Amino acid sequence: MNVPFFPPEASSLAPETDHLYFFLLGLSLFVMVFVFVPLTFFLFKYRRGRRANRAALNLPTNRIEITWTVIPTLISLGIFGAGASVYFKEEVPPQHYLDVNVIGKQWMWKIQHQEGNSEINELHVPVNQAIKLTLGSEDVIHSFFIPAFRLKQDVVPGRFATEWFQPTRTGTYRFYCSEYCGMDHAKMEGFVYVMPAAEYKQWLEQAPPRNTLAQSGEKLYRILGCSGCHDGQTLVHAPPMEGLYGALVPLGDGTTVRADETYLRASILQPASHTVAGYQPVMPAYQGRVSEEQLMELIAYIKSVAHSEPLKKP
Amino acid sequence: MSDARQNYLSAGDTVKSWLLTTDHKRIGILFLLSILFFFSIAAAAAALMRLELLHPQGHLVVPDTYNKLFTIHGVLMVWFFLIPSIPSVLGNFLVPLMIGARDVAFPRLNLLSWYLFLTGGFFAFHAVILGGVDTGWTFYTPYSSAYSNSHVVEMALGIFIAGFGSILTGLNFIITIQTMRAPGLTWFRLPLFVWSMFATSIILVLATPVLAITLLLMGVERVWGIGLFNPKLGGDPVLFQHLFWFYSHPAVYIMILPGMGVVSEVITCFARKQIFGYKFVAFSSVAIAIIGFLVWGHHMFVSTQSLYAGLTFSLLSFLVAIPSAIKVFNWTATLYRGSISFEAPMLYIIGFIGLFVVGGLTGLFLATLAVDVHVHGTYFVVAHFHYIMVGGMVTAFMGGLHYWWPKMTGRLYPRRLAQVAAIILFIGFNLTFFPQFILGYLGMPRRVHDYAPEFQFYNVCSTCGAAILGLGYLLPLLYFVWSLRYGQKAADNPWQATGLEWKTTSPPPKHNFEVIPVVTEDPYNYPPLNDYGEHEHA
Amino acid sequence: MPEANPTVAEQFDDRQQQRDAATLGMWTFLATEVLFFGGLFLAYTVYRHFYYDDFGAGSKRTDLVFGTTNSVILITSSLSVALAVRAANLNNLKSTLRWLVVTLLLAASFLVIKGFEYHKDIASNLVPGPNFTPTLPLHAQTFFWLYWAMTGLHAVHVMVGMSVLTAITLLVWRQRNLPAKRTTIELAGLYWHFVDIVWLFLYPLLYLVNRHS
Amino acid sequence: MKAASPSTKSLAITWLVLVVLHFTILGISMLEFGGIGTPVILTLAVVQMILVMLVFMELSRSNKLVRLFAVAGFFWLLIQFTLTAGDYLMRAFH
Repeated sequence: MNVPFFPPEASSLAPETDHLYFFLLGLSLFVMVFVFVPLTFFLFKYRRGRRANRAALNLPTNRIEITWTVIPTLISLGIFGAGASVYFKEEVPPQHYLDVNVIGKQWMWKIQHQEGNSEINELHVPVNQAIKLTLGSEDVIHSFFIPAFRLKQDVVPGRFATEWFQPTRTGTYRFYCSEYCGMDHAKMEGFVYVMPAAEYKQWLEQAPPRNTLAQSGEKLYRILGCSGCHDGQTLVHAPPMEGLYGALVPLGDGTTVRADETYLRASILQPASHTVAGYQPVMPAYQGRVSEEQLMELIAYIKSVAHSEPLKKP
Repeated sequence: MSDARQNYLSAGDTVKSWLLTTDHKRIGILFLLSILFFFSIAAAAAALMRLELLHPQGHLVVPDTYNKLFTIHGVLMVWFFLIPSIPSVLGNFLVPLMIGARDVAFPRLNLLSWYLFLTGGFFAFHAVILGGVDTGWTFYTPYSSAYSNSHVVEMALGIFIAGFGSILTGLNFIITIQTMRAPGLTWFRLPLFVWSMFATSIILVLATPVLAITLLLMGVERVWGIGLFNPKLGGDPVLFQHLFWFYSHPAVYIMILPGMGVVSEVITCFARKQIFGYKFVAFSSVAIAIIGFLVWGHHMFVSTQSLYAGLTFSLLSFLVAIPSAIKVFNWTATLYRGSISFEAPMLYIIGFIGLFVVGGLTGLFLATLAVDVHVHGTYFVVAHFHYIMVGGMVTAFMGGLHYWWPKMTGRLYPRRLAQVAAIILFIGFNLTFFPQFILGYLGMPRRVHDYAPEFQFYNVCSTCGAAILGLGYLLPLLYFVWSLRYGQKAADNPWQATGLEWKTTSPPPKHNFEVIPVVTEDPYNYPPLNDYGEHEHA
Repeated sequence: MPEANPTVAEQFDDRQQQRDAATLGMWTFLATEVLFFGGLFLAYTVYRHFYYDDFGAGSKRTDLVFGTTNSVILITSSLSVALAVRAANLNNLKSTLRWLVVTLLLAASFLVIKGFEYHKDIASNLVPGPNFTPTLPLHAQTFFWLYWAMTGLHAVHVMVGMSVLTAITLLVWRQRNLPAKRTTIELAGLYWHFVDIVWLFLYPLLYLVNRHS
Repeated sequence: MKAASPSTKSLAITWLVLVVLHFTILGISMLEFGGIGTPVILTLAVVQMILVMLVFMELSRSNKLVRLFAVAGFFWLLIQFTLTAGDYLMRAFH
């Protein structure tokens, strides 16, 4: 029976969190020594009935108090800084990364790769490659937690959450839902399979899906009727999707906003509150008519046409 | 017996005289009995949870039942045991005695607090009987307001009513301490227990209303489907978390501050010495009460709360740890050149200091952003707050009960047995909760009824510890009840402690003092000690 | 045992200490009420930030005439209760009773107008839910949830205030011992002024959200 | 405590000022003021509140302690608003 004492370090940032953890452990041991040693010594030395010099001393109370206020404050600021710097690294993904979508719904995780492969409660990723997860929830708050990567991110319904990691060791690691979400909250777990790049590619082709995420997004783009207005040839005056993702979009109320996932999501679900400058708010709201999965597929399609030219008007 | 000789217990023993009493001492006793009832249910729920977690697959109870068990354990422990325990039992009994008053400022309001607590308790207990609640004591939306099909509204109503009870208790204490101190009893001559009760009352009065409106909105959203916290109707679940934690973090200081007050009283008595740095200990209580309102965001570091809000709350959370550290250092320094005896209350207080230091330090881990991202929502958090709640608050409550039991009941409990019970509790506690730190960093999430097989060793240790802990709590219950009838009669001041409550008889008369005492000297002014730790009769 | 003065509860030393304690107690209770309503105002602020245009559209549907008259009524009732407290302090029984009755009448008329307003709102189906009027944007429902929650909670506080004031008026009228009731009247006055202050903020936030555009 | 209680005249004047402020608020909101209408309206509402507290609730006549208790509630409300608003406003930058 192997009794683990410490979780495996399998991501690029795991060692940094562990360094902080060990520093805090060391600090705690120091503080406990600083408190418990004199405590036990006094309890032993000044036991009632034991001979000891008990003459009252008027110690410089104020100076003592100031020292053991200032020193812990300074130490705390130091730890805060260290914790914050690692937290920043966890928030900002590196330049190029692999996009993977994760949808939490009551009591299972559905994972969609850009190449179209989708899996339930399993995540296959190549080693030494930064992966950025875009997380959505269909119902309640879940939380995607991979202990081996020291990473957790709540998945709040109604918005996208993102987290990134770069696995550094191949192997199988558990992931959990760590925010209570109902009856089978404990069942909502699975495994991350970190594989060498070649093996990962081979896994992708092993059961090739009919079409990639962007392609299924395009199919949806037609079925839901988006193409009816947003395609170049139609008469209805609607902003084209080509070249949209990542660009700066001027809005009707004079502000400009970058077209990232959050903007795309908001303008699909509630277009009235995000009309683009120079257009009429005629687009119907898709709130409640589009699931998180479909939303991610549409956004994958919009991303895929980010660099192509819009078709000219007839 | 003349009215003066008759103590508050023997002054009228009809049920009516107890149920309609406005005597703060009797209301304290009534609160003690009622929180015992809720403690036993919540403890039973905890026992079942620990049994379920003995085996990785956990087949003792169905998942749904387990979810209801940890919710019952959480709700009943937080709102029907921890929050009322020291303020409503020891606070009610002792604050008027300690400040030389005949009763609290609004005695009828004090009785109303107990009835509000009982009514709230009835609704909560009724919700439990009907089938319990499966949302956890945090009631996170949209699960609690749109997806759970358990008795959320009735439980929320119970907490809502009991919450008003604790608001009124807080209000009563603020006004009593503010306006009814005995002549000569200036703020800096007040016992530190009264300082900590004043700070706790500030939090009780200013935080609990926010809980009331949060539960009200959650209940209304559940019944009429308003969209305040449900994203499908344009609401924001994180707003519920802001409102909930704005109350719930100060609430954890409502739980620990009174415990710190008890520690200051007991440690000075059994070290026979003035406390070290009286003003700093007194002001650190108030500092905790105020800074405690600024830090709630550290519960939400991974909840899509903005990055900069996370930074602000992390910084402020470190600052709130400083006053607690000051208190611990001052208690340790108080023992220097004292004359220490290891009576049962002192054993509990030494246990408190040991466990509270560990609890406080692990709080620093959780305040560090990067570490919290890993350990949030795991057993590390469970271990942290149990070290503070059980290791700190409940141990201090037991210490306080043992310290003031002769004053409250006029009886002494068996000395040796009480010392043994304290040690058993300390061992059982550590065996239960220390393994959970390791489980937490390994990544075992909380609120799950089954877990990965490799975590079984730690869970089995934890369950064994829980068994010892359960035994540890039964022992005091037995010998306290035993002492009511067979205990040795207690003198007015069995521990030769300073403080106005020791100047009346044990148990005190109905109106506390024949003549309101005039206070002339500082608190804890024990006479100087000779080389053998006995008081020199200067 | 100091001789028990009838109007001083036995745990107080003298009248002044009892009066100070009562006033402080009421102000502490009002602080809890401030935080109790504060939660609602926080929710209002957050959702107004998110859905400003929908709030504007929703606010235009509220009835300005009812709202404005109700504000004037509440401000006047605040005046009349202040006059009642003043008369009580001057031990003038008749004018205390008169002003208390005026306050009650004003409070009653506030509730009556509120009733008509609610009836009109329900008639033009401004109640969020399935049959919410389609002419308003989606998030006007959040505005109207807040509208019903805030004005509803405020109306409950008005009713509580009215019942307390009615009880006091009857007690003073029957027992005619004004000095003993002075503190109670003062506390009821403080509570009533708080109810008026809440309305002073509710009015602009609910009725006047960008009315001009 | 200064005079026993406020004179009828000062109460009446305060009432008048409150009503005038009330209709000013109404007026501001009806006229086209662009974005700055709301903060002005809110400040006027705060002025109304302070007036009611000082005169009607006799805060101007009560001792420092009562004033402290009167203001304390708003201070804590301020804590709640600033830190929560801080979170919502900061969500745009990351």
